[in-house]
Amino acid sequence: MVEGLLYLTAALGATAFLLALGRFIRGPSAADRVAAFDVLTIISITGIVLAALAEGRGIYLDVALVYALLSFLGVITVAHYLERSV
Amino acid sequence: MTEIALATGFLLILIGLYGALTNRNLLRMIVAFSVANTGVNLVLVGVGYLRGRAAPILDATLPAAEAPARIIDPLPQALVLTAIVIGVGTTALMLAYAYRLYLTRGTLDISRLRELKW
Amino acid sequence: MIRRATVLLLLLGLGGVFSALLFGYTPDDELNRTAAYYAGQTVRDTGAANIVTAIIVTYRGLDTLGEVTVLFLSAAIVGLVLAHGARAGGARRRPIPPGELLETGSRLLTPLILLLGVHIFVNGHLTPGGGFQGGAILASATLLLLLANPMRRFSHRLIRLLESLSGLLFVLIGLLGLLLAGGFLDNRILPLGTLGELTSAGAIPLIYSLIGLKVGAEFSSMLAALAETQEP
Amino acid sequence: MTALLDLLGAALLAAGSAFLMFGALGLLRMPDIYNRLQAGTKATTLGTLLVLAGAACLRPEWWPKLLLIGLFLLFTNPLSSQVLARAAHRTGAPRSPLTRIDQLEERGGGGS
Amino acid sequence: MTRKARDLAVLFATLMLFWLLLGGGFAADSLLVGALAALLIALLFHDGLSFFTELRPTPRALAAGVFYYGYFFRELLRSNLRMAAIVLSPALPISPGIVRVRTRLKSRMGRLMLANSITLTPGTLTVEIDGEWLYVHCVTLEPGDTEAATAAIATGFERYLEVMYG
Amino acid sequence: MSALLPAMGLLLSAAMLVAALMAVRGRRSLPISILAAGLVSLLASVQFLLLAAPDVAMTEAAIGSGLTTFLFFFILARVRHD
Repeated sequence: MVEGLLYLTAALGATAFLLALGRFIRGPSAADRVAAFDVLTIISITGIVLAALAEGRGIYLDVALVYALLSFLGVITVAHYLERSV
Repeated sequence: MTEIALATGFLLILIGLYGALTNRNLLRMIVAFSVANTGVNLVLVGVGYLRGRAAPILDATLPAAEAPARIIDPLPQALVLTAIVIGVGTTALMLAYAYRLYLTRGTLDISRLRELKW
Repeated sequence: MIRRATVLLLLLGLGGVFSALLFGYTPDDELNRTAAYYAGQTVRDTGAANIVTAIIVTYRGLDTLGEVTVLFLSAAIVGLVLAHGARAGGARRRPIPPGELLETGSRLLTPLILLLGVHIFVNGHLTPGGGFQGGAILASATLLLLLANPMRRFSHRLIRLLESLSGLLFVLIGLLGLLLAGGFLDNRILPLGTLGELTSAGAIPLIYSLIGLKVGAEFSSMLAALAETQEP
Repeated sequence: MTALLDLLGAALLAAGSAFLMFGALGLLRMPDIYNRLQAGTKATTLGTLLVLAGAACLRPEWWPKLLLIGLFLLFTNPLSSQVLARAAHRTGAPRSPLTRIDQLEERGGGGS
Repeated sequence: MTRKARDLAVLFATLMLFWLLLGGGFAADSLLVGALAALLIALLFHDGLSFFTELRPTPRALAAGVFYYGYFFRELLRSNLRMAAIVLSPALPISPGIVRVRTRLKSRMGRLMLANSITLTPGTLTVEIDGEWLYVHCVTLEPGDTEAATAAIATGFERYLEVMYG
Repeated sequence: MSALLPAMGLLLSAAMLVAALMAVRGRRSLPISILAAGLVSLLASVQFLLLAAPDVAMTEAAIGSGLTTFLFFFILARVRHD
């Protein structure tokens, strides 16, 4: 039961990943791509948590923390760039 | 896993080199280089991976006595860590030079820079 | 056209080599001799739980010194190139106000990001991470401050002081290792402690913290130099 | 007891990634950048929080770090989408033809 | 205690809490290193804010904080269910628009929290904040009287945040 | 759980290749190239984690994906009128 639910989680996460990747590829503007980039980063955090559960190592969570930071800073950087490119 | 990583890494190197050699815009070339750089790192880490083994960090679940039988090769990881840091240094240098070139020549198109033609 | 054909031919050749490597690759079941040495001896030699850290700071410490030097050089050259390349005069655009939300948010988050960076390099011998990652996160805090207020200026003297001081201490600890223990950058100048505690692994946390501060200062100075060049 | 907690954790994980999926679907289907950000931010925040809660149920000893990631996301995620929406509005990102009213436009452009 | 010293102490305490959550534990050495780092950072960023900086130290504010989070999570869940319903329906029933909403909050933290909460709750996203006006993007804007409808966006959270931060 | 990680690895690999192609194709605008390169780096970082190298994963996330992308955008803002 638990195992099955974990597989379901992975499958749903993979679907989410592909959908967000679709938005990243289709665009059309850079802002849309950044939004997709943000969502992809957040989905990757879920991936990291799943990997940590599968391997049973809590130390992987440090990397997830860095990811949360990264998604924020990346979006802010690109927004800053976009605002000045009018 | 190793095979996946190796194949992806090799393909990334090829894609990156293709981009670096066929694009004319300097910034695009640098982007392509950074893609190739990622590919090389992926290949190196992939070579160090052993199936069914854990990360080389000891904790409560991985006591020191069991380490040789249970961890993967730590050496490529240390190497790649260094490579990534140096990679960002070289990228920053390339970018600074590209900016300087843009200021003096007013262009980033390498086909318009005679001295660099090959 | 000829150029493109040459490129494709070159890539095709390279692809051949790569596929030969890929299909000829047989995964090992055992660690090779070097890796087995590191896996078996690290705890006895250095007391560090993170073997990658032990390799970087102690076994290959001299390489890391070189790496930090290369990074320092590249930061210095970036600063130099940009300082001389700064556009003289020119109509400066009206600075766009950064927005209240981002400003408040950056004031809220910067201390936390800095503390995260410190945590990452202080615990480099126990958890993933270390000086380079922690330094990059410190620089990210600088970046956040710069983005929230592009007009902000950082004290170059403070950054340079931090950088040279940590570099100097790093070399000094290395020399102490030569005097008191087995060799340059030997970490056994301090007691090894028990595995898994913060104050263990001899001088490794100290050295990695210094590396972290130095790398953070280097990246920060790089970003500050970039931010000070005028936008067109 | 532990079995029940495990089941709860796994259910939370699945629910969280279902929300992630809805968010990504919204990101793909919505007509303009603002609506995409709406779908993206809300669903990914709740989805990730649920995933973290689920992981905390499966592995209770990890809770401090999971809580930290959750708190961090709770602050950064809406902030980043606000900043991005503002930048998009300033650069005049196209709005969907369905848009009924834009009082920010009426106020007149950028500077505050 | 002056206001500045109080802010510094609050920031330091928040950073220590953060350090403990990061996994330092209560070992003496880790606490010492954490305190040193937190003190340095707090001194270096004296204009740094913390979640608790402008929080009023009264029991009523604390109670409001607890209620605020309860309300917030309920709204977050509701907004997600609504968003899921919109996304899953084939017709995509949206009628978006950007409207402005007045806020009474003055403190910086309160305004940040309000904007964040609005972003995370049903069908709304803060785009710009300018003085006392918030500009909010709504996914489904009801036809008719926008002024009355939009006033409800902020008041739900303001009720608590006003008590917490003022 | 054993099939989970390789499956994730395959998915990541495919996404990385797509993003890499986006990064080097000349027809898209430069910010999009840079973002795509950032995505390659980001996904590589998750891939490193799956290859049991958390140290490298963190370095790649913080330095390779983070700082490099920021540097690119900084320079891009200065050479924009090309």
